[in-house]
Amino acid sequence: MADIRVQAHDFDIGAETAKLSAARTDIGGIASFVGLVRGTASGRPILSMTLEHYPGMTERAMVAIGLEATRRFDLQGCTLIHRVGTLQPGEAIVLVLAAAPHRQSALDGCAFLIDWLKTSAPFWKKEQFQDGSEAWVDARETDDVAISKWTNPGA
Amino acid sequence: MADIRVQAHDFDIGAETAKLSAARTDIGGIASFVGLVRGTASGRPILSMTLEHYPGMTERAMVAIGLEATRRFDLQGCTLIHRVGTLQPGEAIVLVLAAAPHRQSALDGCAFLIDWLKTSAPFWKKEQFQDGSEAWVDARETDDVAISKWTNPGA
Amino acid sequence: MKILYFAWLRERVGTGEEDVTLPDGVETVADLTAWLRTRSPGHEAAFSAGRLVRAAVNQDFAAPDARVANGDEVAFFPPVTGG
Amino acid sequence: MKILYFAWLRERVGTGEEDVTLPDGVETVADLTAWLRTRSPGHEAAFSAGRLVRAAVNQDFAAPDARVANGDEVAFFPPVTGG
Repeated sequence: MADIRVQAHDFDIGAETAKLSAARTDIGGIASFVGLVRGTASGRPILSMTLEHYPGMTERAMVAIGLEATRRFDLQGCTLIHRVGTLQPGEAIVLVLAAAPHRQSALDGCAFLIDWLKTSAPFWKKEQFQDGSEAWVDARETDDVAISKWTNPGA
Repeated sequence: MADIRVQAHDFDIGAETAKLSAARTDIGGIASFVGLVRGTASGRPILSMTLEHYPGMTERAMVAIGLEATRRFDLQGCTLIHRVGTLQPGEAIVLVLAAAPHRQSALDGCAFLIDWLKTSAPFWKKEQFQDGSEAWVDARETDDVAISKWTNPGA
Repeated sequence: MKILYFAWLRERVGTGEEDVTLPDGVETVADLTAWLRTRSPGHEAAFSAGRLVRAAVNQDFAAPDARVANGDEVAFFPPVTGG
Repeated sequence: MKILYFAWLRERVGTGEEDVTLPDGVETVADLTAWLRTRSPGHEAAFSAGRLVRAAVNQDFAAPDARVANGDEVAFFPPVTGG
Protein backbone atom coordinates (compact mmCIF):
# COMPACT_ATOMS: atom_id res chain seq x y z
CA MET A 1 0.00 0.00 0.00
CA ALA A 2 2.03 2.90 -1.28
CA ASP A 3 0.20 6.12 -2.11
CA ILE A 4 2.31 7.98 -4.69
CA ARG A 5 1.76 11.42 -6.18
CA VAL A 6 3.72 13.91 -8.27
CA GLN A 7 1.82 17.19 -8.32
CA ALA A 8 2.17 20.95 -8.74
CA HIS A 9 -0.17 21.91 -5.90
CA ASP A 10 0.56 21.84 -2.18
CA PHE A 11 -0.34 18.94 0.10
CA ASP A 12 -2.01 18.80 3.52
CA ILE A 13 -0.06 16.70 6.01
CA GLY A 14 -3.07 16.50 8.35
CA ALA A 15 -5.37 15.15 5.66
CA GLU A 16 -2.70 12.71 4.42
CA THR A 17 -2.05 11.42 7.95
CA ALA A 18 -5.79 10.96 8.51
CA LYS A 19 -6.14 9.17 5.17
CA LEU A 20 -3.30 6.77 5.96
CA SER A 21 -4.80 5.75 9.30
CA ALA A 22 -8.52 5.99 8.41
CA ALA A 23 -10.79 3.22 9.69
CA ARG A 24 -8.04 1.13 11.23
CA THR A 25 -6.76 0.61 14.77
CA ASP A 26 -3.65 -1.48 14.18
CA ILE A 27 -1.20 1.38 13.51
CA GLY A 28 1.09 2.30 16.40
CA GLY A 29 2.81 5.25 14.81
CA ILE A 30 3.21 7.37 11.71
CA ALA A 31 6.58 8.94 11.01
CA SER A 32 6.77 11.74 8.50
CA PHE A 33 9.12 14.14 6.81
CA VAL A 34 8.25 17.41 5.09
CA GLY A 35 10.95 19.03 2.94
CA LEU A 36 10.79 22.81 2.55
CA VAL A 37 12.37 25.26 0.10
CA ARG A 38 15.10 27.19 1.91
CA GLY A 39 15.56 30.86 1.15
CA THR A 40 19.27 30.61 0.41
CA ALA A 41 21.54 28.36 -1.65
CA SER A 42 25.21 28.35 -0.58
CA GLY A 43 24.47 31.55 1.31
CA ARG A 44 22.92 33.30 -1.69
CA PRO A 45 19.26 34.33 -1.45
CA ILE A 46 16.99 32.62 -3.96
CA LEU A 47 13.76 33.96 -5.42
CA SER A 48 12.29 30.59 -6.32
CA MET A 49 13.07 27.00 -7.22
CA THR A 50 11.75 25.00 -10.17
CA LEU A 51 11.40 21.23 -10.01
CA GLU A 52 11.32 19.01 -13.08
CA HIS A 53 10.72 15.26 -13.24
CA TYR A 54 10.62 12.38 -15.74
CA PRO A 55 6.90 11.65 -16.09
CA GLY A 56 6.36 7.92 -16.10
CA MET A 57 9.73 6.84 -14.76
CA THR A 58 9.40 8.95 -11.62
CA GLU A 59 6.02 7.54 -10.62
CA ARG A 60 7.09 3.98 -11.47
CA ALA A 61 10.21 4.33 -9.34
CA MET A 62 8.22 5.83 -6.47
CA VAL A 63 5.75 2.94 -6.51
CA ALA A 64 8.62 0.45 -6.53
CA ILE A 65 10.44 2.08 -3.60
CA GLY A 66 7.19 2.40 -1.66
CA LEU A 67 6.67 -1.34 -2.02
CA GLU A 68 10.28 -2.08 -1.11
CA ALA A 69 10.05 0.08 2.03
CA THR A 70 6.76 -1.58 2.96
CA ARG A 71 8.34 -5.03 2.73
CA ARG A 72 11.64 -4.10 4.32
CA PHE A 73 10.30 -2.17 7.32
CA ASP A 74 6.96 -3.99 7.71
CA LEU A 75 5.05 -0.80 7.00
CA GLN A 76 1.27 -0.80 7.12
CA GLY A 77 1.21 1.92 4.51
CA CYS A 78 3.21 4.82 3.16
CA THR A 79 2.59 8.05 1.28
CA LEU A 80 5.06 9.83 -1.01
CA ILE A 81 4.10 13.19 -2.50
CA HIS A 82 6.62 15.22 -4.49
CA ARG A 83 5.81 18.61 -5.95
CA VAL A 84 7.00 19.89 -9.33
CA GLY A 85 6.94 23.32 -10.93
CA THR A 86 7.99 26.61 -9.38
CA LEU A 87 8.04 26.99 -5.59
CA GLN A 88 8.87 29.92 -3.32
CA PRO A 89 11.11 29.81 -0.22
CA GLY A 90 9.16 28.39 2.72
CA GLU A 91 6.93 26.22 0.51
CA ALA A 92 6.77 22.46 0.97
CA ILE A 93 8.49 20.30 -1.69
CA VAL A 94 8.06 16.75 -0.51
CA LEU A 95 6.09 14.67 1.98
CA VAL A 96 6.84 11.16 3.21
CA LEU A 97 4.60 9.29 5.65
CA ALA A 98 5.29 5.78 6.96
CA ALA A 99 2.87 3.87 9.19
CA ALA A 100 3.85 0.83 11.27
CA PRO A 101 2.76 -1.08 14.37
CA HIS A 102 5.87 0.12 16.25
CA ARG A 103 7.73 3.40 16.13
CA GLN A 104 11.15 2.15 15.05
CA SER A 105 9.78 0.64 11.82
CA ALA A 106 7.90 3.84 11.05
CA LEU A 107 10.94 6.04 11.75
CA ASP A 108 13.30 3.81 9.74
CA GLY A 109 10.85 3.47 6.84
CA CYS A 110 10.40 7.24 6.68
CA ALA A 111 14.16 7.92 6.78
CA PHE A 112 14.77 5.31 4.07
CA LEU A 113 12.12 6.80 1.79
CA ILE A 114 13.28 10.40 2.09
CA ASP A 115 16.92 9.35 1.57
CA TRP A 116 15.85 7.51 -1.56
CA LEU A 117 13.79 10.44 -2.87
CA LYS A 118 16.79 12.75 -2.38
CA THR A 119 19.32 10.48 -4.04
CA SER A 120 17.57 8.25 -6.56
CA ALA A 121 14.24 9.66 -7.72
CA PRO A 122 14.33 11.38 -11.13
CA PHE A 123 13.74 14.99 -10.06
CA TRP A 124 15.92 17.99 -10.85
CA LYS A 125 15.99 21.37 -9.16
CA LYS A 126 16.86 24.73 -10.62
CA GLU A 127 17.27 27.82 -8.47
CA GLN A 128 16.37 31.35 -9.53
CA PHE A 129 18.40 34.15 -7.92
CA GLN A 130 17.60 37.75 -7.19
CA ASP A 131 19.92 39.05 -9.92
CA GLY A 132 17.86 37.22 -12.54
CA SER A 133 20.34 34.37 -12.99
CA GLU A 134 19.43 30.75 -12.47
CA ALA A 135 21.34 27.49 -11.96
CA TRP A 136 20.69 23.77 -11.80
CA VAL A 137 21.41 22.34 -8.38
CA ASP A 138 24.37 19.94 -8.21
CA ALA A 139 23.89 16.53 -6.62
CA ARG A 140 25.41 16.40 -3.15
CA GLU A 141 27.91 13.78 -2.19
CA THR A 142 26.53 13.60 1.36
CA ASP A 143 23.27 12.39 -0.13
CA ASP A 144 25.04 9.46 -1.78
CA VAL A 145 26.53 8.63 1.61
CA ALA A 146 23.06 8.74 3.20
CA ILE A 147 21.59 6.23 0.76
CA SER A 148 24.61 3.91 1.05
CA LYS A 149 23.57 3.31 4.69
CA TRP A 150 20.62 1.39 3.30
CA THR A 151 22.32 -0.38 0.39
CA ASN A 152 25.45 -1.43 2.33
CA PRO A 153 24.22 -2.28 5.83
CA GLY A 154 27.71 -3.48 6.82
CA ALA A 155 29.42 -0.22 5.77
CA MET B 1 12.51 26.98 21.08
CA ALA B 2 10.63 23.98 22.35
CA ASP B 3 6.84 24.11 22.22
CA ILE B 4 5.56 21.76 24.94
CA ARG B 5 1.99 20.78 25.75
CA VAL B 6 0.20 18.18 27.86
CA GLN B 7 -3.48 18.24 26.98
CA ALA B 8 -6.66 16.16 26.92
CA HIS B 9 -7.84 17.30 23.50
CA ASP B 10 -6.56 16.16 20.11
CA PHE B 11 -3.91 18.02 18.11
CA ASP B 12 -3.70 19.04 14.46
CA ILE B 13 -0.41 18.02 12.84
CA GLY B 14 -1.02 20.37 9.90
CA ALA B 15 -1.52 23.40 12.14
CA GLU B 16 1.48 22.47 14.30
CA THR B 17 3.72 22.02 11.26
CA ALA B 18 2.59 25.39 9.90
CA LYS B 19 3.17 27.04 13.28
CA LEU B 20 6.70 25.64 13.54
CA SER B 21 7.70 26.95 10.12
CA ALA B 22 5.64 30.16 10.04
CA ALA B 23 7.32 33.30 8.67
CA ARG B 24 10.71 31.71 8.13
CA THR B 25 12.58 30.36 5.12
CA ASP B 26 15.63 28.78 6.77
CA ILE B 27 14.09 25.38 7.58
CA GLY B 28 15.03 22.55 5.24
CA GLY B 29 12.87 19.84 6.75
CA ILE B 30 10.47 18.92 9.53
CA ALA B 31 10.44 15.35 10.78
CA SER B 32 7.50 14.18 12.83
CA PHE B 33 6.07 11.24 14.68
CA VAL B 34 2.45 10.65 15.65
CA GLY B 35 1.73 7.85 18.13
CA LEU B 36 -1.69 6.20 17.92
CA VAL B 37 -3.70 4.00 20.29
CA ARG B 38 -3.71 0.46 18.95
CA GLY B 39 -6.84 -1.62 19.25
CA THR B 40 -5.16 -4.60 20.89
CA ALA B 41 -2.71 -5.16 23.75
CA SER B 42 -0.80 -8.47 23.59
CA GLY B 43 -3.40 -9.66 21.13
CA ARG B 44 -6.33 -8.75 23.40
CA PRO B 45 -8.80 -6.13 22.12
CA ILE B 46 -8.96 -2.97 24.23
CA LEU B 47 -11.91 -0.64 24.64
CA SER B 48 -9.89 2.40 25.64
CA MET B 49 -6.66 3.60 27.21
CA THR B 50 -6.24 6.14 30.02
CA LEU B 51 -3.10 8.26 30.33
CA GLU B 52 -1.97 9.85 33.58
CA HIS B 53 0.95 12.20 34.12
CA TYR B 54 2.78 14.05 36.91
CA PRO B 55 1.66 17.67 36.48
CA GLY B 56 4.64 19.94 36.90
CA MET B 57 7.41 17.36 36.57
CA THR B 58 6.20 16.17 33.17
CA GLU B 59 6.14 19.62 31.60
CA ARG B 60 9.49 20.55 33.19
CA ALA B 61 11.09 17.38 31.86
CA MET B 62 9.60 17.96 28.39
CA VAL B 63 10.98 21.50 28.25
CA ALA B 64 14.41 20.24 29.33
CA ILE B 65 14.53 17.46 26.73
CA GLY B 66 13.28 19.83 24.03
CA LEU B 67 16.19 22.15 24.79
CA GLU B 68 18.65 19.26 24.90
CA ALA B 69 17.44 17.97 21.52
CA THR B 70 17.64 21.47 20.06
CA ARG B 71 21.26 21.82 21.18
CA ARG B 72 22.32 18.30 20.31
CA PHE B 73 20.79 18.08 16.81
CA ASP B 74 20.96 21.81 15.90
CA LEU B 75 17.18 21.98 15.66
CA GLN B 76 15.53 25.23 14.62
CA GLY B 77 12.52 24.34 16.74
CA CYS B 78 10.59 21.38 18.09
CA THR B 79 7.08 20.63 19.28
CA LEU B 80 6.08 17.96 21.81
CA ILE B 81 2.39 17.37 22.52
CA HIS B 82 1.27 14.50 24.75
CA ARG B 83 -2.36 13.76 25.46
CA VAL B 84 -3.75 12.60 28.79
CA GLY B 85 -7.13 11.22 29.83
CA THR B 86 -9.12 8.49 28.13
CA LEU B 87 -8.50 7.71 24.45
CA GLN B 88 -10.10 5.25 22.04
CA PRO B 89 -8.26 2.92 19.64
CA GLY B 90 -7.17 4.86 16.55
CA GLU B 91 -6.85 8.16 18.43
CA ALA B 92 -3.56 10.07 18.51
CA ILE B 93 -1.58 10.02 21.78
CA VAL B 94 1.57 11.95 21.06
CA LEU B 95 3.10 14.29 18.49
CA VAL B 96 6.76 15.17 18.00
CA LEU B 97 7.95 17.67 15.39
CA ALA B 98 11.61 18.59 14.82
CA ALA B 99 12.72 21.28 12.36
CA ALA B 100 16.28 21.62 11.04
CA PRO B 101 18.20 23.04 8.07
CA HIS B 102 18.99 19.49 6.84
CA ARG B 103 16.96 16.31 6.93
CA GLN B 104 19.30 14.12 8.98
CA SER B 105 19.21 16.50 11.96
CA ALA B 106 15.44 16.69 11.79
CA LEU B 107 15.06 12.89 11.54
CA ASP B 108 17.55 12.24 14.36
CA GLY B 109 16.04 14.92 16.59
CA CYS B 110 12.55 13.52 16.11
CA ALA B 111 13.67 9.93 16.82
CA PHE B 112 15.54 11.06 19.94
CA LEU B 113 12.51 12.94 21.27
CA ILE B 114 10.00 10.14 20.74
CA ASP B 115 12.40 7.59 22.26
CA TRP B 116 12.74 9.87 25.28
CA LEU B 117 8.98 10.40 25.62
CA LYS B 118 8.46 6.63 25.52
CA THR B 119 11.14 5.79 28.07
CA SER B 120 11.66 8.75 30.38
CA ALA B 121 8.68 11.10 30.50
CA PRO B 122 6.41 10.69 33.54
CA PHE B 123 3.29 9.28 31.86
CA TRP B 124 1.50 6.06 32.70
CA LYS B 125 -0.99 4.09 30.61
CA LYS B 126 -3.85 1.92 31.74
CA GLU B 127 -5.80 -0.24 29.32
CA GLN B 128 -9.50 -1.03 29.60
CA PHE B 129 -10.61 -4.38 28.14
CA GLN B 130 -13.89 -5.53 26.73
CA ASP B 131 -14.65 -7.78 29.70
CA GLY B 132 -14.63 -4.75 32.01
CA SER B 133 -11.17 -5.42 33.45
CA GLU B 134 -8.32 -2.95 33.24
CA ALA B 135 -4.56 -3.10 33.70
CA TRP B 136 -1.61 -0.74 33.92
CA VAL B 137 0.79 -1.16 31.03
CA ASP B 138 4.20 -2.57 31.95
CA ALA B 139 7.31 -0.73 30.80
CA ARG B 140 8.96 -2.49 27.86
CA GLU B 141 12.59 -3.50 27.92
CA THR B 142 12.98 -2.73 24.20
CA ASP B 143 12.21 0.89 25.04
CA ASP B 144 15.14 1.01 27.46
CA VAL B 145 17.33 -0.34 24.68
CA ALA B 146 16.05 2.36 22.33
CA ILE B 147 16.97 5.20 24.67
CA SER B 148 20.39 3.68 25.45
CA LYS B 149 21.33 4.35 21.79
CA TRP B 150 21.35 8.02 22.68
CA THR B 151 22.93 7.84 26.12
CA ASN B 152 25.70 5.38 25.14
CA PRO B 153 26.71 6.42 21.64
CA GLY B 154 29.53 3.87 21.66
CA ALA B 155 27.23 0.95 22.52
CA MET C 1 6.57 16.96 53.15
CA LYS C 2 4.24 16.42 50.21
CA ILE C 3 4.09 12.82 48.98
CA LEU C 4 2.57 12.03 45.56
CA TYR C 5 1.59 8.64 44.14
CA PHE C 6 0.87 7.80 40.51
CA ALA C 7 -0.64 4.91 38.55
CA TRP C 8 -1.01 1.64 40.50
CA LEU C 9 0.81 3.07 43.52
CA ARG C 10 -1.93 5.68 43.83
CA GLU C 11 -4.59 3.00 43.58
CA ARG C 12 -3.00 0.79 46.24
CA VAL C 13 -2.24 3.59 48.70
CA GLY C 14 -5.76 4.90 48.17
CA THR C 15 -4.79 8.53 47.59
CA GLY C 16 -2.75 10.51 45.09
CA GLU C 17 -1.32 12.93 47.63
CA GLU C 18 -0.63 13.16 51.34
CA ASP C 19 1.23 15.49 53.69
CA VAL C 20 3.55 13.87 56.20
CA THR C 21 6.06 15.06 58.76
CA LEU C 22 9.24 13.03 58.66
CA PRO C 23 10.21 11.26 61.88
CA ASP C 24 13.85 11.37 63.00
CA GLY C 25 16.08 9.01 61.11
CA VAL C 26 14.30 9.26 57.75
CA GLU C 27 16.99 10.82 55.59
CA THR C 28 16.84 9.13 52.18
CA VAL C 29 14.28 7.96 49.64
CA ALA C 30 14.90 4.38 50.84
CA ASP C 31 14.30 5.40 54.48
CA LEU C 32 11.11 7.17 53.43
CA THR C 33 9.84 4.14 51.53
CA ALA C 34 10.48 1.87 54.53
CA TRP C 35 8.65 4.28 56.84
CA LEU C 36 5.72 4.92 54.47
CA ARG C 37 4.92 1.24 54.15
CA THR C 38 4.24 1.04 57.89
CA ARG C 39 1.50 3.67 57.60
CA SER C 40 -1.37 1.49 56.30
CA PRO C 41 -2.10 -1.83 54.62
CA GLY C 42 -2.51 0.13 51.38
CA HIS C 43 0.97 1.61 51.66
CA GLU C 44 2.32 -1.81 52.50
CA ALA C 45 0.64 -3.25 49.40
CA ALA C 46 2.05 -0.45 47.22
CA PHE C 47 5.66 -0.75 48.33
CA SER C 48 5.91 -4.49 48.88
CA ALA C 49 4.56 -5.47 45.55
CA GLY C 50 7.92 -6.77 44.35
CA ARG C 51 7.47 -4.52 41.36
CA LEU C 52 9.83 -1.72 40.46
CA VAL C 53 8.96 1.62 42.06
CA ARG C 54 10.69 4.80 40.97
CA ALA C 55 10.91 8.07 42.87
CA ALA C 56 11.32 11.77 42.17
CA VAL C 57 12.45 14.40 44.67
CA ASN C 58 11.31 17.91 43.82
CA GLN C 59 10.34 16.72 40.33
CA ASP C 60 13.69 15.15 39.45
CA PHE C 61 14.17 11.40 39.21
CA ALA C 62 15.92 10.24 42.38
CA ALA C 63 17.82 7.10 43.42
CA PRO C 64 17.08 5.25 46.71
CA ASP C 65 20.04 6.95 48.42
CA ALA C 66 18.90 10.49 47.48
CA ARG C 67 18.43 12.79 50.52
CA VAL C 68 14.97 13.95 51.52
CA ALA C 69 13.88 16.62 54.01
CA ASN C 70 10.65 18.22 55.19
CA GLY C 71 9.60 20.76 52.56
CA ASP C 72 10.50 18.45 49.68
CA GLU C 73 7.95 17.11 47.20
CA VAL C 74 8.54 13.38 46.82
CA ALA C 75 6.70 11.25 44.26
CA PHE C 76 6.49 7.48 43.81
CA PHE C 77 5.43 5.79 40.59
CA PRO C 78 6.02 2.74 38.37
CA PRO C 79 8.43 2.81 35.41
CA VAL C 80 6.96 5.22 32.88
CA THR C 81 4.90 4.05 29.90
CA GLY C 82 4.11 7.18 27.90
CA GLY C 83 4.50 8.02 24.24
CA MET D 1 13.69 5.33 -30.81
CA LYS D 2 12.43 8.02 -28.46
CA ILE D 3 15.18 10.07 -26.80
CA LEU D 4 14.37 12.27 -23.79
CA TYR D 5 16.49 14.98 -22.18
CA PHE D 6 16.02 16.54 -18.75
CA ALA D 7 17.35 19.52 -16.80
CA TRP D 8 20.49 21.13 -18.30
CA LEU D 9 20.79 18.44 -20.96
CA ARG D 10 17.40 19.48 -22.29
CA GLU D 11 18.46 23.12 -22.31
CA ARG D 12 21.72 22.43 -24.17
CA VAL D 13 20.24 20.06 -26.74
CA GLY D 14 17.41 22.55 -27.25
CA THR D 15 14.57 20.02 -27.00
CA GLY D 16 13.17 17.66 -24.39
CA GLU D 17 12.35 14.88 -26.83
CA GLU D 18 13.35 13.64 -30.27
CA ASP D 19 12.75 10.55 -32.39
CA VAL D 20 15.77 8.96 -34.02
CA THR D 21 16.49 5.86 -36.03
CA LEU D 22 19.64 4.11 -34.88
CA PRO D 23 22.38 3.66 -37.47
CA ASP D 24 24.17 0.32 -37.66
CA GLY D 25 26.76 -0.18 -34.98
CA VAL D 26 24.94 1.72 -32.23
CA GLU D 27 24.25 -1.04 -29.72
CA THR D 28 24.81 0.41 -26.24
CA VAL D 29 24.06 3.56 -24.26
CA ALA D 30 27.72 4.59 -24.74
CA ASP D 31 27.45 4.08 -28.52
CA LEU D 32 24.25 6.11 -28.53
CA THR D 33 25.84 8.96 -26.58
CA ALA D 34 28.80 9.07 -28.99
CA TRP D 35 26.48 9.15 -31.99
CA LEU D 36 24.03 11.70 -30.54
CA ARG D 37 26.77 14.24 -29.88
CA THR D 38 27.56 14.38 -33.61
CA ARG D 39 23.99 15.51 -34.38
CA SER D 40 24.28 19.23 -33.52
CA PRO D 41 26.42 21.72 -31.60
CA GLY D 42 23.73 21.58 -28.86
CA HIS D 43 24.09 17.82 -28.53
CA GLU D 44 27.86 18.21 -28.49
CA ALA D 45 27.57 20.81 -25.71
CA ALA D 46 25.27 18.55 -23.69
CA PHE D 47 27.40 15.42 -23.85
CA SER D 48 30.88 16.95 -23.79
CA ALA D 49 30.32 19.08 -20.74
CA GLY D 50 32.63 16.98 -18.59
CA ARG D 51 29.77 16.70 -16.17
CA LEU D 52 28.21 13.44 -15.16
CA VAL D 53 25.32 12.33 -17.38
CA ARG D 54 23.09 9.45 -16.35
CA ALA D 55 20.82 7.40 -18.60
CA ALA D 56 17.66 5.35 -18.35
CA VAL D 57 16.48 2.74 -20.86
CA ASN D 58 12.75 2.14 -20.84
CA GLN D 59 12.50 4.06 -17.56
CA ASP D 60 15.12 2.05 -15.66
CA PHE D 61 18.51 3.51 -14.78
CA ALA D 62 21.07 2.08 -17.24
CA ALA D 63 24.87 1.82 -17.32
CA PRO D 64 26.93 2.88 -20.39
CA ASP D 65 27.19 -0.75 -21.54
CA ALA D 66 23.41 -1.34 -21.42
CA ARG D 67 21.97 -2.49 -24.79
CA VAL D 68 19.67 -0.23 -26.76
CA ALA D 69 17.48 -0.94 -29.80
CA ASN D 70 14.94 0.89 -31.96
CA GLY D 71 11.66 0.95 -30.05
CA ASP D 72 13.34 1.72 -26.72
CA GLU D 73 12.76 4.92 -24.77
CA VAL D 74 16.15 6.29 -23.73
CA ALA D 75 16.55 9.28 -21.41
CA PHE D 76 19.61 11.35 -20.50
CA PHE D 77 19.81 13.58 -17.42
CA PRO D 78 22.16 14.85 -14.71
CA PRO D 79 22.47 13.18 -11.31
CA VAL D 80 19.13 13.64 -9.57
CA THR D 81 18.48 16.41 -7.03
CA GLY D 82 14.96 15.86 -5.74
CA GLY D 83 13.54 15.67 -2.24
